[in-house]
Amino acid sequence: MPGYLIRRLGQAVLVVAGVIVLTFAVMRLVPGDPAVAYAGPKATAAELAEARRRFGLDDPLPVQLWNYVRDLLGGDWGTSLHTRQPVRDDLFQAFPASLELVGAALIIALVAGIPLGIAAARYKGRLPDLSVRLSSMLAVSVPVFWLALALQTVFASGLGWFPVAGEYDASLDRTSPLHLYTNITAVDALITGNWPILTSTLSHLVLPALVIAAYPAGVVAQMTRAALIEESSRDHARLERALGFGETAVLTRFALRPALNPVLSLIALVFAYSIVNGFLVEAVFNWPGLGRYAADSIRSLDTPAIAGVTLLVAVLYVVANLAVDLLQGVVDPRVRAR
Amino acid sequence: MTTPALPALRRTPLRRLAGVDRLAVAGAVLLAVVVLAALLAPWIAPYPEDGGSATHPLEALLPPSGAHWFGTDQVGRDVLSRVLFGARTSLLIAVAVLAVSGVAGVVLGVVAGYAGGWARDVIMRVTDVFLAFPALLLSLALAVVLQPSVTTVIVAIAVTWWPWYARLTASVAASVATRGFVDSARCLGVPAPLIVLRHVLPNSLTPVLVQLSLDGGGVILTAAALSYLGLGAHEPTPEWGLMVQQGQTLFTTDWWVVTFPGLAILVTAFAFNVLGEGLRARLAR
Amino acid sequence: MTLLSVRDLAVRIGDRVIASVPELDVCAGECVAIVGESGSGKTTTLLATLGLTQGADVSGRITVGDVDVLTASPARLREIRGSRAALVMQSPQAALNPTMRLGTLMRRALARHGVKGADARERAEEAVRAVLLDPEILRRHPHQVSGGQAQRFAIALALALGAQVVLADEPTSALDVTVQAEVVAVLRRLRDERGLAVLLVSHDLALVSTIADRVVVMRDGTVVESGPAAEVFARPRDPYTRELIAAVPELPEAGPALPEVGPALPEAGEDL
Amino acid sequence: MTLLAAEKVTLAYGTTAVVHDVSLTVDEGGVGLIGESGSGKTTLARALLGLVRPRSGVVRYGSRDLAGLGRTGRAEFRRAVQPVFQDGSEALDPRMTAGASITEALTTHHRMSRAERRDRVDALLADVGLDPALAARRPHEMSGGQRQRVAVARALAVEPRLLVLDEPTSALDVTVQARILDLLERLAAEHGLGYLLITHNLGVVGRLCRTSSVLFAGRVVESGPTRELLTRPAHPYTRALRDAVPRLGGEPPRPTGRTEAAPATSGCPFRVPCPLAVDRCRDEAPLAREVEGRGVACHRAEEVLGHVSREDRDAPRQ
Repeated sequence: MPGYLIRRLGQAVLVVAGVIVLTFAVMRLVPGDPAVAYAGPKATAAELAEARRRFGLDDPLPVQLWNYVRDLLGGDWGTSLHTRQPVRDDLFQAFPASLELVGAALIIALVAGIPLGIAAARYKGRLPDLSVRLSSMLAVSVPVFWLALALQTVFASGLGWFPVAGEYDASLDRTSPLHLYTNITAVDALITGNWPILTSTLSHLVLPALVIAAYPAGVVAQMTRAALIEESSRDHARLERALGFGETAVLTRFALRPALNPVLSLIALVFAYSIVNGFLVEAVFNWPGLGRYAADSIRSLDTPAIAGVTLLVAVLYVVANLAVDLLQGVVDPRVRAR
Repeated sequence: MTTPALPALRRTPLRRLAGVDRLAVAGAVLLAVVVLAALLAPWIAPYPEDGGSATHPLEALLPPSGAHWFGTDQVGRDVLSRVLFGARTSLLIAVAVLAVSGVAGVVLGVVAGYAGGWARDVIMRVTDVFLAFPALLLSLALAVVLQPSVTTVIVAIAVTWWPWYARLTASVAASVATRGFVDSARCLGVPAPLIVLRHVLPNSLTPVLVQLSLDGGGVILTAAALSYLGLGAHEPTPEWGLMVQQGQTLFTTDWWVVTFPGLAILVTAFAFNVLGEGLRARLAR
Repeated sequence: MTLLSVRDLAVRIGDRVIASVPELDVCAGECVAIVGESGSGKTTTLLATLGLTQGADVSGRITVGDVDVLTASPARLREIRGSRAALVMQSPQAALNPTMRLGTLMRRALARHGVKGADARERAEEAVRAVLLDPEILRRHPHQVSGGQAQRFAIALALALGAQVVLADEPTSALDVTVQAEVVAVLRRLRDERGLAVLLVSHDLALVSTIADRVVVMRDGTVVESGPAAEVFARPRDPYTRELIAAVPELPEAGPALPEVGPALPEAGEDL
Repeated sequence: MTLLAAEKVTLAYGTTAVVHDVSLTVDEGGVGLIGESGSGKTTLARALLGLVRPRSGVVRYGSRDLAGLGRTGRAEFRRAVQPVFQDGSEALDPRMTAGASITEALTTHHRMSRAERRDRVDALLADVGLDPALAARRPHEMSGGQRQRVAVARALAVEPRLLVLDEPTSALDVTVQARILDLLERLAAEHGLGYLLITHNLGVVGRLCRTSSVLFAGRVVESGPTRELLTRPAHPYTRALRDAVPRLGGEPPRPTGRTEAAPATSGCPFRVPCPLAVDRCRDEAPLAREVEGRGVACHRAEEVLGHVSREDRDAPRQ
């Protein structure tokens, strides 16, 4: 396993380096003179020249790239134009909220998707199978932003079952302030036993998380069903039936574990897709995550911020891929042996 | 007297084998309806001019009625007509993106899969970089650079989708390259490019075609999302994502302005998915 | 004492009969072999005895011990699978769950039939030793054992569960010939010493002739000839049987017996 | 005249060597290469076919090093040496009809008119005992035997001088196997073809090959006239291989208890399961040497040839 792991780490570093270069290139494509962005629209020629010198905008591109990388590694991700804060701090503030939202959505997707996939495989060709397949196809077809609006209108502003927007009831900041550890509200509330904020956050989470969970839940259900059907047609399933195990036991206690392999490899892909969906949902539910921060940065052409968000999401994807690889090794010894 | 396993088969409302074909057929029919609607839009749309830039302020926000089955939008345009014309945009984007990213992905994937060695590593790492790069953000950046428009959406999505097909094709081509008939061709002295074209490519296409039909829905959703964020089509082009974005504040008061374009996206994406599922099950057998 | 009996078995898929066996009995301590080429229905017949022909229309009467397989309830059927009659399959590694240690599989199978804790551990080790395997193998995964070891483990599974009938579907055709002898020897010894009934399906007539007491020859789903092995191989009545026998590649006879050789040879090299 | 030869060839996948220092010559007659799974016989075959480059040692076509052949030399080699793989469905492109597969072979080296092509395809199909109407069928629409015959016809299309047959019949039923062996024997005679027959089946080699080599763990442990090899084996592995094959109505083969040990890395690779192993076998890897007209890599070959009988060999075991 270590040899394989080192190679995978090497590849991951290469990919992140590639993303950094690509981000740098794309940011340079954005129209408008960066100097103007730093020195302000009314700056004089002298101030522009000064800004250009200070930010090294006259250096040859490779040098600028190297400076950019050096700053990145040093933790200096540049200053956001529209918040005037260091991008790193903005990200540190916004990212946990997105992680909380997407994380909750993925948990819902797994908790719902896998059992549905098992049920569909168990009753293959019969009603449960058909209904799970159709509903999961619907789930992956629904436009996220439209679903968000629909749920918000019906269950929040309409029936009032859930709060319309925001991460938790702001008034609670006074009555039972939250002590921050991980900067993820729900987790910190849980750790510090701050029940009011916890319940408020959870009720705020329901609608947006359900919207984001639709796509991954559909994909996980489809993939679990397909992998289980394929695995339970293999020789070892026949032997397990011949040992006296019923179909349900063969599916859940024998076929599920090897079948998880393809499902896991899908999760990294779905994770990336969900972060992007998260941006849309955050806009509708005014969730203080990366999405909102990215949307504001785009409207104001805030290149450092856009670059920051891009790099963070890319690194997240690479990390998710590595985590999935490790998890697959745990689930399937054959992978460990590779 | 039959074994317990058999009765279950007879009770199935949907015979397992036929079910699979019925799914592919249903998907194809649904998709055909959407395509027809798009092609015939100018003739079947009740108010063809509303598909363009015409506005009727006096008839703004009328609820669904005999005259306007889907009601009218903020500037009085018939929502049904715009949904029909919107189908053209969405299908154009879907087909264009799938064609461009599909071809690019398959070509790079086959080369990587068959060549192996450093060629495969280089291609695969480049693919990984584009895979890691968040599709939406690359699209945003491109949209900003190229000014929002339908072509921007096509380029932006194609640039971020080809890696999926490159990776899928590479893995399939790599396994095909180990098959006996490829060795036989090499032993015959058939030149490598010919082996790739004649043997490796045809045997690697099936899984990619299935994935392409499955992804049709995904492309439409992403395109709609881009328009929703104001980076895709812009006024007065009829595009479903844009229509939902413009009508989002009216969800509670004039629900039809938002709901019908949303449903149009759902139905089309669903049609692609059903067709893809049907093809996957039939070809996997 | 007949442990497995088949009467007027007919297995249909749609309207095609893929296997029909008028009469077949396997007694304790006896090996009955079904020989034939691919598509002869020999494997279908074997699987039908455990009700494992999913989706096929099976008629006739099959009794394992005192249980009529075709009329037994699914629950009753599951009870006798493994504990009365056990399956040994063609490709050893593929027949074992890839993510599970061999010991875990055996423990779960034993628990399924009500044997737990110390009793289960004891039966597992005893069964594994009975097939000449080191109990340490129970800690390994299927991809960490060889084909011959995996096949002998499958036989050990049957022993641990107390099966009186072993249904062996081409148990050695995926193994090298030098390893085949090991697996066949284990089956032969268990038949002789423990009175195991073995229903062996194979296309290898030479192999069958070295272990089978009775032989059933099948072709395109029907039985063309059956009888005591020695008789069928010496005086085959059916032309197809004759063709099968003629097709076995001739092998030059072993060399003449040679005189005594020097002292007993020291054990060299490390063991398994 | 030697058509194809391996000279001290070593082959490896990544760092693990699969074939070690193997020398083998294939001339007009039928040459056998006997080996079980994992012996490296298929990898060696791929090296002889020029599909795999040896890590060390040389594969010679005629007298020329295969790796050094120019364009014309390589084209000539590609026409002269053709493979027939184990499973017809593996050797034929599933999407191409039998006629198309054969036509590809015909047209790779020289242009032909459509009519000429059709005649040649029909002739080739007839030559391998198939009805020309089969040309329109795809591999999955044919039986195993038919697919294998199409694969042979495809190999014959370039009028080769040598066939490399990798387990040509082991995926087939016994009766079909017999008929394919008859076909190969007839074609070899009629077309003056040499062939290298690679298999684990001693019966098949006994019938079709004048001389044979036995491969164990990537090394040639014994080589010589096939009949001699099988009746009076000089290497303990050859003997174990021969004794393990059940004979119709014969004595059940005796298990040797340790046949599945991994090949030893030091000294003789067969020493762990070898009934004759002594300390020398552990300390010194036996080199191939001449013993009674046989090349054999065993320190005690003479004893295997002369003095070891079946009963005695197992005496120390009990």
